[in-house]
Amino acid sequence: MAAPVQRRALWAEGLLLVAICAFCIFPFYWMVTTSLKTQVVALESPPVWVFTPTLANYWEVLFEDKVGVSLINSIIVAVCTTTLAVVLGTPAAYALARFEFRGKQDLWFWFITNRFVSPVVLAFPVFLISRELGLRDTHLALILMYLTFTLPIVIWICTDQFRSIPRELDEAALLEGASQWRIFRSICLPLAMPGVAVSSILSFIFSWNELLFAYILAPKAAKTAPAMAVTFMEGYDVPYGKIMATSTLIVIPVLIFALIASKHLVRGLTMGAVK
Amino acid sequence: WSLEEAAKPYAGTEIEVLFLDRPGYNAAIKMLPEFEAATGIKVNYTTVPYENALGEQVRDFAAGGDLDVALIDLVWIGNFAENGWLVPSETFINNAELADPELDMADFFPLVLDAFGSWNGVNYGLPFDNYSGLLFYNRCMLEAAGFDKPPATWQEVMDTYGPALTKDGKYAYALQSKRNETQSADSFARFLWPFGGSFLNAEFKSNLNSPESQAGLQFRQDLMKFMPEGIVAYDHAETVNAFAQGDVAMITEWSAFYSTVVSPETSKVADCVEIAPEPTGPAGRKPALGGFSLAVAAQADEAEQAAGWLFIQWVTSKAKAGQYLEMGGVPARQSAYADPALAETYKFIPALVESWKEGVPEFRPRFAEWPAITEIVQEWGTKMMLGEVSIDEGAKTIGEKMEAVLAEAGYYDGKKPLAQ
Amino acid sequence: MTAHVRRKTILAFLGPAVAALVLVGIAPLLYAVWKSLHNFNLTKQAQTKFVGLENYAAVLTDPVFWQAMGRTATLFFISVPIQIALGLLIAIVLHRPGLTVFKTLTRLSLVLPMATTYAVVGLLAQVMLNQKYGVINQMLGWVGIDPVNFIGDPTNAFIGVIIWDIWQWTPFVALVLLAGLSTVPPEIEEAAQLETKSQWLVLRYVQLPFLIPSLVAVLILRTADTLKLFDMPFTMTRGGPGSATEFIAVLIERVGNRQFDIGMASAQAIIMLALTIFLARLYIRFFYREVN
Amino acid sequence: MAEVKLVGVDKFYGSQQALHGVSLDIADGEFVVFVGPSGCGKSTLLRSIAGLESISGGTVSIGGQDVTGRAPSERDVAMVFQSYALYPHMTVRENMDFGMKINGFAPADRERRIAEAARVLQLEPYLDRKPSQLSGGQRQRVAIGRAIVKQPKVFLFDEPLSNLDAKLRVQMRVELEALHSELRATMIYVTHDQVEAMTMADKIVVLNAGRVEQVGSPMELYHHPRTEFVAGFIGAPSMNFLDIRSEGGRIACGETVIGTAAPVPGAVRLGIRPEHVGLVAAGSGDMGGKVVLRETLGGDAYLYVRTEAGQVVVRAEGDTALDHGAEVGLSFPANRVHLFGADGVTLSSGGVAA
Amino acid sequence: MAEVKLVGVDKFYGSQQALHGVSLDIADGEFVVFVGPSGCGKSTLLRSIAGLESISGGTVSIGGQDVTGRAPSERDVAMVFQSYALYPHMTVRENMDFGMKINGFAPADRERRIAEAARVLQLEPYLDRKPSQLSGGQRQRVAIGRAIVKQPKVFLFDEPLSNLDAKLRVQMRVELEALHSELRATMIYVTHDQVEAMTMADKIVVLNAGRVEQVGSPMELYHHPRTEFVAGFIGAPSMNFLDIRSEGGRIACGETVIGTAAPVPGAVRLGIRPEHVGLVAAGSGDMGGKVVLRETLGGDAYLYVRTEAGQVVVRAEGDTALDHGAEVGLSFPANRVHLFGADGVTLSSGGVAA
Ligand SMILES: Nc1ncnc2c1ncn2[C@@H]1O[C@H](COP(=O)(O)OP(=O)(O)OP(=O)(O)O)[C@@H](O)[C@H]1O
Ligand SMILES: Nc1ncnc2c1ncn2[C@@H]1O[C@H](COP(=O)(O)OP(=O)(O)OP(=O)(O)O)[C@@H](O)[C@H]1O
Ligand SMILES: [Mg+2]
Ligand SMILES: [Mg+2]
Repeated sequence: MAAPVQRRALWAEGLLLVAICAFCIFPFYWMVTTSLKTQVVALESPPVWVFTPTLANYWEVLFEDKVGVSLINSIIVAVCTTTLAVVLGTPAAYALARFEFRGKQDLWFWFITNRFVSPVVLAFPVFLISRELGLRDTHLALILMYLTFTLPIVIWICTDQFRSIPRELDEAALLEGASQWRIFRSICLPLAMPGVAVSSILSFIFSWNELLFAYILAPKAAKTAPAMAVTFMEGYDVPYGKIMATSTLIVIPVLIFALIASKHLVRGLTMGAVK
Repeated sequence: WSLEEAAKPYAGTEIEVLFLDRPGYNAAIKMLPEFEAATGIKVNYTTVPYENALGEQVRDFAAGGDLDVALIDLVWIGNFAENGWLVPSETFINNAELADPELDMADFFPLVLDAFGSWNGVNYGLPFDNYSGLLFYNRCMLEAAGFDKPPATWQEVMDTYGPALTKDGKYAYALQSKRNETQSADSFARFLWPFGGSFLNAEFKSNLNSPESQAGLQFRQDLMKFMPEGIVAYDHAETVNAFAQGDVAMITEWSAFYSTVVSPETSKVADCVEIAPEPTGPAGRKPALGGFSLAVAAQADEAEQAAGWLFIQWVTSKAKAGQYLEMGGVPARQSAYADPALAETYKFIPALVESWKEGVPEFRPRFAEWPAITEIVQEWGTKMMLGEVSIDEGAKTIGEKMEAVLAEAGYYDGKKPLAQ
Repeated sequence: MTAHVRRKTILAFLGPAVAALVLVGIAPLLYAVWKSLHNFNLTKQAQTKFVGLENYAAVLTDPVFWQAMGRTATLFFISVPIQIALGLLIAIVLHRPGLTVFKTLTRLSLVLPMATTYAVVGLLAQVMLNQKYGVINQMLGWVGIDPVNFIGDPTNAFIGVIIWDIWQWTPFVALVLLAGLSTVPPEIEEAAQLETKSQWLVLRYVQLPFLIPSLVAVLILRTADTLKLFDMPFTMTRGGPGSATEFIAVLIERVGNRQFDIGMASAQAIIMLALTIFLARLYIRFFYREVN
Repeated sequence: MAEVKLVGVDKFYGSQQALHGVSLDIADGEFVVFVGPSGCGKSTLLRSIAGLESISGGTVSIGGQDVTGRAPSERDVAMVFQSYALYPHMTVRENMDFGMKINGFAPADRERRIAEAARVLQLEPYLDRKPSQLSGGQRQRVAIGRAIVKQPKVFLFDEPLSNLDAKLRVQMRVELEALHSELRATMIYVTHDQVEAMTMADKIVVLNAGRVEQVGSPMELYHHPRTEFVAGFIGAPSMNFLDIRSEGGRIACGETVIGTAAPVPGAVRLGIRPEHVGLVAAGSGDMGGKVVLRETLGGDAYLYVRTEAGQVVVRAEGDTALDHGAEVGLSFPANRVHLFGADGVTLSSGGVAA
Repeated sequence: MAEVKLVGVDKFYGSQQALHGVSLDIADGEFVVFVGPSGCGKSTLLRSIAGLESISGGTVSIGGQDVTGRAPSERDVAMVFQSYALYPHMTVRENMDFGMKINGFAPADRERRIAEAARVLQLEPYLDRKPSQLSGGQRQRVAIGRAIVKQPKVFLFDEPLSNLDAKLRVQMRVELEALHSELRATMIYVTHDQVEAMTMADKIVVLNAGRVEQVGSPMELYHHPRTEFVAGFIGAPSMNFLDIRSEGGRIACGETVIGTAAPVPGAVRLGIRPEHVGLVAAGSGDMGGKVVLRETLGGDAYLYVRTEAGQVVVRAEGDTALDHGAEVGLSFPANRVHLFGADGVTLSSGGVAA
């Protein structure tokens, strides 16, 4: 396309790209470097760019402050809820994309609506219910609650993906004697992978980063990493190095997960089939 | 009586307790293994941010959760007690199997015991993590400006220390005023009492528009010219840091920050730090009073209650007070400070002891409505400082809202005694 | 195709998801609705009583609620257009051919802000915006601007929240729009290129109509998230200074979790939910007419 | 035993009727082609046979059994789609294997059938490729292979060659014919392409607006179209149609009286194919005209001749000297002339009353 | 003044070269058709002229001006895409108007041009419809209309008819030809379709693997292909090729000595088109064979004759009596025979040395 790719235009574009990258990365960079500073260096005014890095903060949060445990909690919760959302959400998305039945639009909308419900609304009732059921401070309570926002995302994105798969593939399989379930599992699901991947990343990110449910429902044993990060903030001194070290530790798994799946990121985000 | 004996029936009992990330708790955590080894009782502590501690406990109690030992801020005691969430300490003191003969309630600073642990004359909790407001000052800066001693009165701060120390990007004073409990407890109340003001009058109506209260609040407003810009965003951490970085000459902060400002790891001015009691106002010193007691939760079962009491009794005991102090905690035991040599190591001790003699327990009202009222004070107190409302108007608004809360609670129609 | 799908099959596909959401979504919501009809304060459970719609009346006449709503709306109307504009710019740049490696890197870096824990963003904001030791003020200093008191000044704090909201969500918007751009058939873009050199005209007249579904998705998500915005302002400013950054979710959290007035908080939250659903319906109705 | 029988098949989409009482008999082993203009219902009819559309009325029987209510998989048919509908994430082998696997065929049997199909279709080298790594023609063969391994009673093809380029189309056409003679299965084939229809079909079904217009062998349709529609549809370029008047024992076309064609009562239109119009010297023949355009295709040329009765296309030798502007005479051999009534029904073809 | 001149155009995709030094001269008002097998670079070449692809080497001039570095919109060309690329959200009128509007034409002028184009293309009734409400043929005309209103120097068409059905294709082809004679603009047209290429082109460019194989009028290419590739590509069905040996003054094909063809040194292959093979009684002619398949298309039939030198396709009358199994004799008229060397270059065509 665009034949006369003039040098100057390319330069401008390159500069713009660098600016975008810098915009995105700089705060992250600052977070990581702050995590390598001692408290005195971190609070230096004006801020210092060159300093002797120390891993002490990491050491401290990982081995003294149970951040390691909370990271594991976070991983358990995020992985389980994402898996559950995909397992429950993709068949529903397939049904919404492929079957005709009354009230389909409303059902779709209802699914999506759950994404709008603020945790502030649900947190307390859920707190009481989970106590009744003995689920308080368990991973399960969080996993279930996180479905309120992961399931809509999966359904939203995947419905769209399923719609973009030619119906003829379904029909071909139907003629071969495949059941609907089989068609879904063997034909459509593999082809909807970009959507599944993206909705998984987003589900993972959203549930990984969730704070409100986490601190109300999982105060101790199941405490997740973000809840852990804000714990430090409320000490009488604010240990920025520790907070940023924790933050870095929190962000890294998401990042790895997101980067792995980023190939699908764009293809899967065509959230266009809203009707 | 021995701890081991008393604990025998409860070996293996686990008790749940809430801690904060503060020096006093870290000290207790270091002491825990000794207790656990002696008793076989397991203490499961959860560290939460102060901001969440109240909510955490309220939800736990409301839902009949598993907390066995309550952590009570001075302002929560009324709330907790009125809801019947706590077990009066009488229950245990009268139980010879559990009560340590050495308990010696009289050894606690009476003001502290009363303020942190008691409600309506009934004692529930034993003071554990105790603070008093102190004046931390940077001797080097003061000397450089020609002062050889800290200010004794707020008026001096305003008239001489302020102008002399505020220059070259340095400030004379910083008052933590962030919009949370800091605003109401550390900032707002700090300038009410020394000037003769108070939140409520005898009829439980707002006293904020009394001339004394107004004078105090106005004084705070005027003093802002000697404080760093954006003081309303300063929480304890920012304030302490400003002092530790040498940008501010004086702060009025909790005793608990002592270790922070004198440690070279966290402070550039460690060698210059000196401590004095807070300056006095027209109505006297009336320093800020704060701290936490530990009490046994009513929702715990019998074994947990007993084990909880044993822990509370042990960790606040006379015998452990010295060790607690050494590890960074601040005990409320008078006996702990008897040794004059201690004042050499812990410069804050004289000021602390002095302020605990002059404090007001109702520095902040301690009744069940405080959580609602503090939110009002936080909002309008910061608005006042920001100049969004005048002192007079702000005080009036707080007063009205506060009275509405109290009316709702039934103080005005005689349903409730006017207790603090 | 539609011929042989039995009800049982449909049910089997949809049932689990519906059941799960009813369980975790609807049940607590109904409980919240029920509580919103009560005077219910956790610390005063003895005084709990049924009050009908009184809480709703109180909320709807409470200036604090409306101020928070107003603030939230202000945030939305300032930051979302900026996010969309910047996102679109980024999407367009990434959509253009050439500099492939560079663009892949950029796309990867877009994931960073999205993936950063929201609560952490608030903390990071505190560190970076601090008047004294904040790096942003240092950088402003390099270009000769005096240090700005971001956290302590009401207006600046609000601006701070906007900046960070933009930082965090622009990449997401950009990725959604990029996906939307990829749905424009290449020939159609080329047909337009034969008519004009101007990127802007191509965008305005040819690409934009294809982007409408993506834009609606962005609007819906951003509306929901703005109304839910809690973690970041909470950790950054706690709603302060004053009430400068007390957005609606921060307010509700304060009423529910700090004043323990669950009845009132539930009423507020339900009003907010109704509003969100109304807005989402509106977007879908209004914008989708244009496409079909 | 794999005959297909449709009786009075109706199909409604909402209130729109796509098929109007279609009845058809297709014998075992026959190669039947459905043709008709776009939207006439060819695909709908094919899909109704497959069971992919539920019909609104009538019955479908396959191999003597009424399958009207049965699911597609229970009808023992295989379908090749226009877009092939290969499973993109499976290799060629897996594509062919899928149906057998889910129907629980024995592995040895599956392997044997795949090997056999791959041999017939010359797909052996590609068995482990994914469809995206194949050319159009190869994909097409995989789609056929997927159908073959099922060994169905009936093969259904919906425009299977339309995505291929001209050369490949010819090649695939020949392969399909060979396949048909090898398998001797019943095949139903939908196409837009004249050449395909004419060369492959045992029987052509011409559809028009959801109705069967005519059923017959290609030559039957070519020589004896039952309606003007069929006459115009079969043959390329299409038949020339001229408005005529049948007056007192003579046929008049415009001002000219055409002697050759015997008058038939009620005839209002005369049809003659370009390849049947005789080119004679100007002034002689049945009609005169002027060449307005010559299209040369190499071996043949088409002359567009303007006559007073309208434009007539005439096929000539590729090296004809006649060109734009030449005056020519046209002759209409009586045995090549078709006459149609006002209702579009053929009255006579090649001088023989229909 | 709208001549198009390409000099040594190269195009690389990564390391793969899609165009190899293509040079072409296209005169003002000429109708040029690009043909060639799939993937040979037709589209790439067309898009390079439009400026939609930046070329890696060489120059493109339009109307005497070097436009190599210019943006597509500055080249004054209009393109009709295979998929039409109509703006789906605009009405027909808006589609046509778009280019003029954004280029700031006066409203009156715009209206006039649209009206004119709509008249020429008979689109008046559809001006306010969206593309989705139009049939394929109508969409195609809108795409052309969008090109016309621009009044460009050069029209570019990339397989514009390939999505239409056969009937519509013929119709649109004629319309395009009429348009060309009316506008007299330079038109460059890519197609897969033999008939289109032969009938529409003033000049055909045969591309093969990114290189120009031959440029010439349709008849030149038909009668005098410069290479075996062109000979095989032009004409449908394709030319028959037979391996020969040129031995001591005789041409031998298999075991048979073919007398008619004069031997040419170096010739290794003989080509003759199906329409030029003579059918004679068995035993006579140049070669004998047996009919293995008859494909009847109505007016014509193609006989597939198996000979000892390979299969030869022969065109016969549609009503020929010869069928499967018949023994026939084939004659190769000397003036229709082409001979090719080992390198694929034509040595003689119709007895005339190339
Ligand atoms: N799902 C559908 N809903 C409504 N109408 C339909 C549907 N499918 C087809 N039709 C209509 O039914 C008629 C027959 O369509 P069908 O697809 O069978 O035509 P066709 O002969 O295959 O055409 P083509 O040659 O274009 O493929 C058309 O008028 C079409 O518009
Ligand atoms: N964007 C591209 N990237 C890499 N290779 C390409 C690209 N576009 C085309 N090619 C290659 O360039 C060659 C020429 O392609 P082009 O599309 O011009 O062929 P074509 O003659 O138009 O074929 P068709 O008849 O199938 O349309 C092909 O080998 C093709 O694979
Ligand atoms: Mg069809
Ligand atoms: Mg092409």
